[in-house]
Amino acid sequence: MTTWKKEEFDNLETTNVLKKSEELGLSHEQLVEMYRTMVKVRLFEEMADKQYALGKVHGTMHLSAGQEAVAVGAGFAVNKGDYLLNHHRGHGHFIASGADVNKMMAEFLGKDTGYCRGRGGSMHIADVTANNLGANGIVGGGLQLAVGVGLAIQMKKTDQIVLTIFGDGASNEGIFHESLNMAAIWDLPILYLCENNQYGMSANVTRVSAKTPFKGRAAGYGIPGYYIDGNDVLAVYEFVHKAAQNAREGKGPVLVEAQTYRYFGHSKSDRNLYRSKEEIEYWKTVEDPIVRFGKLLLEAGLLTEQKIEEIHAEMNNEIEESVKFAENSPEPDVNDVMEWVYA
Amino acid sequence: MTTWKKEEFDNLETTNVLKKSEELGLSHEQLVEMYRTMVKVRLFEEMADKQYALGKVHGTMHLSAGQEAVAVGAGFAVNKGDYLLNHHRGHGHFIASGADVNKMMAEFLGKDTGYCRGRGGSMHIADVTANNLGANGIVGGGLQLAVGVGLAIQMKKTDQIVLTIFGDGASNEGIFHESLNMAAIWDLPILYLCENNQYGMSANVTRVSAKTPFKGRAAGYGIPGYYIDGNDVLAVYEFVHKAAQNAREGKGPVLVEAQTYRYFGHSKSDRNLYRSKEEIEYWKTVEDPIVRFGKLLLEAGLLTEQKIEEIHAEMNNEIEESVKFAENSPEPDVNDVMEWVYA
Amino acid sequence: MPEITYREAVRDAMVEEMRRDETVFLLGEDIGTYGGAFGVSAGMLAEFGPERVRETPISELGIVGAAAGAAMVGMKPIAEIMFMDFILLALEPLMNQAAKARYMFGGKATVPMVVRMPGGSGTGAAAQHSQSLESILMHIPGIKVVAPSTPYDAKGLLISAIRDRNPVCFVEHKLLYKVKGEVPTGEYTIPLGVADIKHAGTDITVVTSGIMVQKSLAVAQKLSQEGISVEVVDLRTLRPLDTKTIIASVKKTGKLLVVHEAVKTGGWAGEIMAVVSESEAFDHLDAPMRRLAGKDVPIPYNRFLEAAAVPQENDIEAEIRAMVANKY
Amino acid sequence: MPEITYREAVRDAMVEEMRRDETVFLLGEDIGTYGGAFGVSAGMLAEFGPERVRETPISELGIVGAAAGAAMVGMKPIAEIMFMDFILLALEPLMNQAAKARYMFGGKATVPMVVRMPGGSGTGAAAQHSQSLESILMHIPGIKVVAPSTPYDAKGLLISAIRDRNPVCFVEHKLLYKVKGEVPTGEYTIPLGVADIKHAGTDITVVTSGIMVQKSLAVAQKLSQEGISVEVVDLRTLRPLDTKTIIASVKKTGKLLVVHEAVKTGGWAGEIMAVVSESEAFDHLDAPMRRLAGKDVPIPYNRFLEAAAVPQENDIEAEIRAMVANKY
Ligand SMILES: Cc1ncc(C[n+]2csc(CCOP(=O)(O)OP(=O)(O)O)c2C)c(N)n1
Ligand SMILES: Cc1ncc(C[n+]2csc(CCOP(=O)(O)OP(=O)(O)O)c2C)c(N)n1
Ligand SMILES: [Mg+2]
Ligand SMILES: [Mg+2]
Repeated sequence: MTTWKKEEFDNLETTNVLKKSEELGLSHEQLVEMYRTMVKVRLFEEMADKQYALGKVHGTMHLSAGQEAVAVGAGFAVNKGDYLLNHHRGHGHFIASGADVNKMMAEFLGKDTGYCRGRGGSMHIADVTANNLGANGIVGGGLQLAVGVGLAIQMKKTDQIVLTIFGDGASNEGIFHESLNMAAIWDLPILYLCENNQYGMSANVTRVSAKTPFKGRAAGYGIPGYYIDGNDVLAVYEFVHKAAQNAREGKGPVLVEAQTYRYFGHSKSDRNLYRSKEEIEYWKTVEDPIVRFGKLLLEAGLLTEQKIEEIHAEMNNEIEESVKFAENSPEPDVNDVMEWVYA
Repeated sequence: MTTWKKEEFDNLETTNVLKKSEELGLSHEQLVEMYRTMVKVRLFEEMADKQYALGKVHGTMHLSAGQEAVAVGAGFAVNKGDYLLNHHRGHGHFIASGADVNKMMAEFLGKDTGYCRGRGGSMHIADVTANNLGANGIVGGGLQLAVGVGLAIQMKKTDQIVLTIFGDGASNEGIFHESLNMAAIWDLPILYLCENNQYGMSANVTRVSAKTPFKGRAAGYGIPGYYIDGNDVLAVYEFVHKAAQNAREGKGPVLVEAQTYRYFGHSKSDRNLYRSKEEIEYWKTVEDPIVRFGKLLLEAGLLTEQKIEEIHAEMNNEIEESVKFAENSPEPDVNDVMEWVYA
Repeated sequence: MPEITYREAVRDAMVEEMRRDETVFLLGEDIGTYGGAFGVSAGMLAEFGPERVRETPISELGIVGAAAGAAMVGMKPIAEIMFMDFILLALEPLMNQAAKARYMFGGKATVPMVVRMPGGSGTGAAAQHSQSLESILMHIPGIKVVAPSTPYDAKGLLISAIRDRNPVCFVEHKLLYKVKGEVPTGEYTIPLGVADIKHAGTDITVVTSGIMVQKSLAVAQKLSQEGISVEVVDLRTLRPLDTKTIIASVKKTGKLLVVHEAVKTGGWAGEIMAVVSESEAFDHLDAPMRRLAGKDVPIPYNRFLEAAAVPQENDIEAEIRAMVANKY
Repeated sequence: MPEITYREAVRDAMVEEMRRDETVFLLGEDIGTYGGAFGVSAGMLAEFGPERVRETPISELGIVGAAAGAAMVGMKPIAEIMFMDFILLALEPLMNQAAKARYMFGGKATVPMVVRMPGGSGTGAAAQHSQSLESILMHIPGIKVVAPSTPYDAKGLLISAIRDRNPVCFVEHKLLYKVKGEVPTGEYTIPLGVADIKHAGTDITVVTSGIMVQKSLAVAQKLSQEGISVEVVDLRTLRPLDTKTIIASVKKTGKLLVVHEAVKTGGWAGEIMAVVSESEAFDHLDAPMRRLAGKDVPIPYNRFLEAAAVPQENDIEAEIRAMVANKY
């Protein structure tokens, strides 16, 4: 039914957040903040879906509900000045990196107040000034750019890294190979985070990728590769943090593959014919990353049921505000259609 | 000085041809024929160089002198109906696959009697009717085509295979990855023969490829990979034959990396600044594949010094004839320049 | 004749040819259970199985390269590139291998393959999923380029493309997939390289293709009520170009407007003008040749900006009116 | 002024800019010890070291993609694609990423990069190493395309290209590398987008670029002795086009011949004709516009076939004579 291979995970399942967070140097506030951010991502995605259903979105979207632990674990594990290059299913990564949901929702609705002033849409959200170099509509697009950003960091001798996030499907593009090889020969500070949600559109990863997990490929370049539980937010934090450290110290790139699952269809045209209802249900219930983390936080006494409700309400509010903001924002001026082709 | 890693070879060095040929099922005549073919390739390359120096060639060329054992070992290990897709340094592969040196030399000189009627030149020699699908001017070009030929074989259910030969440099192109992955997931009958002559133009393989030997990459796709002495013609025969068998039996692709060395510069513009004279000299003397094989054949009593001289004279004659043939052949008719763009 | 959609017409052509000729097969991303991103191959996996409806990894270069290789050894692959924009990842095998093999090998290779690709804007898919790149494909000797505008043409041209002995790029505008039209059941072919006068007229020639045929036809019909007689020439095949039909039409009307969605600079409108200029039609021109094309911008996401970036019916109408009124 | 080769002029521009601006760096295959396939960067590794003369694996997509990434974060990469033909492997990052990032991100990204690439035929390198693909590059909004014809222009334009804040494709015809010309030592710039009248004349305008400028000039000089006055407009920059200079020249001469080596169909000659047709120059035409371009074939290997595939001086001469004699 699924390609989940728990026995192959390189992480130990987080069972005690108190112990784990101490190991990782995360404060209790940070843990709660991570939870809150996961909820925010989920609610953003659900709202995006709703906006689409209401006919308010002209375009496409790729929702990441179910994958929040990857986005949040990674987002919290890198530094503010680090670069982000992610892929089409990127809302969660942006939110975890601290993006403003107002500007995101506005972009999604094509408004002039959006991150890209309505030019980019869901698939091209970017905030270059915040070192967020954009989602990408081209599968593997971020992998190309990452090499250049890594070179720039190396030449400028800063202690930044590049976090590039891509899907399991992207791992079969030629650029995956070119990028990892170059990063490896030059010891570039690149963290390759493969968000393996088990499908590239309708293609199950095991059908189109000769061998999984992908750490075998990393080995082919002589770089470290890890296969981890992408629904365990602290495991993601741990491995991404470790990999980031490695890259930051000049030891070169690392490939982290985080196993997760996407709840919504690939995009709006998806009728989910390639997977079973039971499979989706299993993931939504047994493996849901927010539920799993919430339970651990409850057990540890860091959250209460009431607090959880409050967080949901608070985040819900924030997301609803973002819709209002977007709705009240102006459309871009059609006369400006030729702006920004050239600098 | 060199990236030769004898201790990593998967083959055992051939020290006794009699024993080895028995194991491999090669007759003594075949052994001598292999030797003869190696000499033929060498003399062809030297003559090509001479023709160039004489100003008779308008264009470029990539000579394979020093790499004869790979071409001949592989050429003898596959079947007549098998497909060949090779690369720019392809004269040896063609000769080993039984090509007519007259038509080759004529093509090299741009004549109408050449394999491609003067349209292709050294870099594009092909004989499609003989299942030789052409050398390729694009590094990695053959790797793309191989997948389709493999699919065709699989659909037609013949027992052919595709032998695709490419350089160490080509292994860093994205298509290397796409091709091997596809071949692996579909168990295509493709034999990937990497002719590692240690340089891609001026780039030493260890500087531009993250990890060598390349069998680590093969492992990333879950397919067998071998690293062998490409100057030991029987070792090449053995592993290519084994890999071909594997592919022919429907067990999928194999990667064989044959370590060898190129004597001439990459092409005519090469001043060999990136490698030392000593290095070249070492290979030309100590490791020369023809000398090595000749010695073994002498030791085994399959050749005598005199016979070796005869073979050289005979082959020399054949190559000189090819030049005459080419010289006496007409130029293509300029009025036909628009022919064969479309079928 | 039954009415079917353009999507169905494309599918029917593939299905019928696959039944007829076992060397025809599909390869591409998500073309099986999913039916392709636009549902074109829906149901085909069930009929033909995974060997002939070969679902690939996301490897565009590999897909087109594999198609070329298979074609060289006697198969007739139909590769689907999910969005035309991604053909940029696969121009090397298309242009350096498939297009040139026959020539480079002195006429000894044949590369019968089709690369289908949905192009064009209008779906809010933004800059990397909305391009019209046929002008690039037209610039490749050895390749044919087809871009049908109706279901009828789509089926007849695709059958011809599959049977053609050369690499053919088959461009399908996304917005056309839902368009319905009469299509005979069973086999018929439309020869490649033959344009179609979709609306005869005498005042001005509009040379166009794909989605812009539909828009131009709407304008032509509207203007005909005012006595403005517009001849709409649907190229159908962009390479080889049916220069005869273009020239004859311009000789008749004396005015040429080329309309395409592709961005203006370097777009194929220039080719049409060059053809006319080099022909006897040039002397029949009674006004400068004009073009209406996509603006020189990446396609924006916002729906209003997106619409502003490519010619719309009112743009075409205004331009025709101006030309017919001899404003230039 | 000292005479140097085109190759040296290109190198000088890079060397001077790298000394001036430490964000400028090179990347490409064999650009170090080897000095690049055409020796353009010879000696630069020694001066600037392996970090700023970054020798890459054979990974064209990665090279151009990396250049784009580096440019987005403040570097000014100069990528070398060994032969223009290989840009087909890297059009995706060039066209979908570098060219569009600024627009897609609402004006917030800047992508200052140069991609140098030797193009053209004449060296017997055959179909996959001899193409002139600038027409494709010209069709990309967001990109600039430069193709200098002399050492002087090469240096001045390359310095401008490096300083430009946009992705610039810099096309160098292989046969020009050995051409010598006067070039000032030290810094000077030639603005992008400005054509140069390399030979003034009144009878006919020849719009051309790159190697064809040299060929056209030879013809112009020859014909001037017979009193045929040819104006040779060297575009220098193909995108953005200097439409003003083109239009002014055609208004003056009344005749337009476009000459390029790129294959005819879909080539940029059409763009020039479209620009003229849409301008006031159209009314000044006293003959049909014509073009002389590469034949619609892959470049053949044989030297005679190769020469026959692209315009030669005698072809240009014959065409000019015919046009001036009003044969069309
Ligand atoms: C080069 C390219 N090929 C194909 C597509 C169409 N496409 C968009 S997303 C996608 C699946 C990607 O799968 P994966 O990398 O696993 O990411 P996921 O969608 O699962 O997050 C495909 C095929 C594309 N956008 N770009
Ligand atoms: C796509 C592409 N990039 C670059 C080149 C230029 N080039 C031709 S051969 C070569 C080196 C190839 O090295 P390798 O694959 O090791 O083969 P070898 O020449 O050593 O036999 C290069 C860079 C090319 N022909 N095609
Ligand atoms: Mg996925
Ligand atoms: Mg090599």
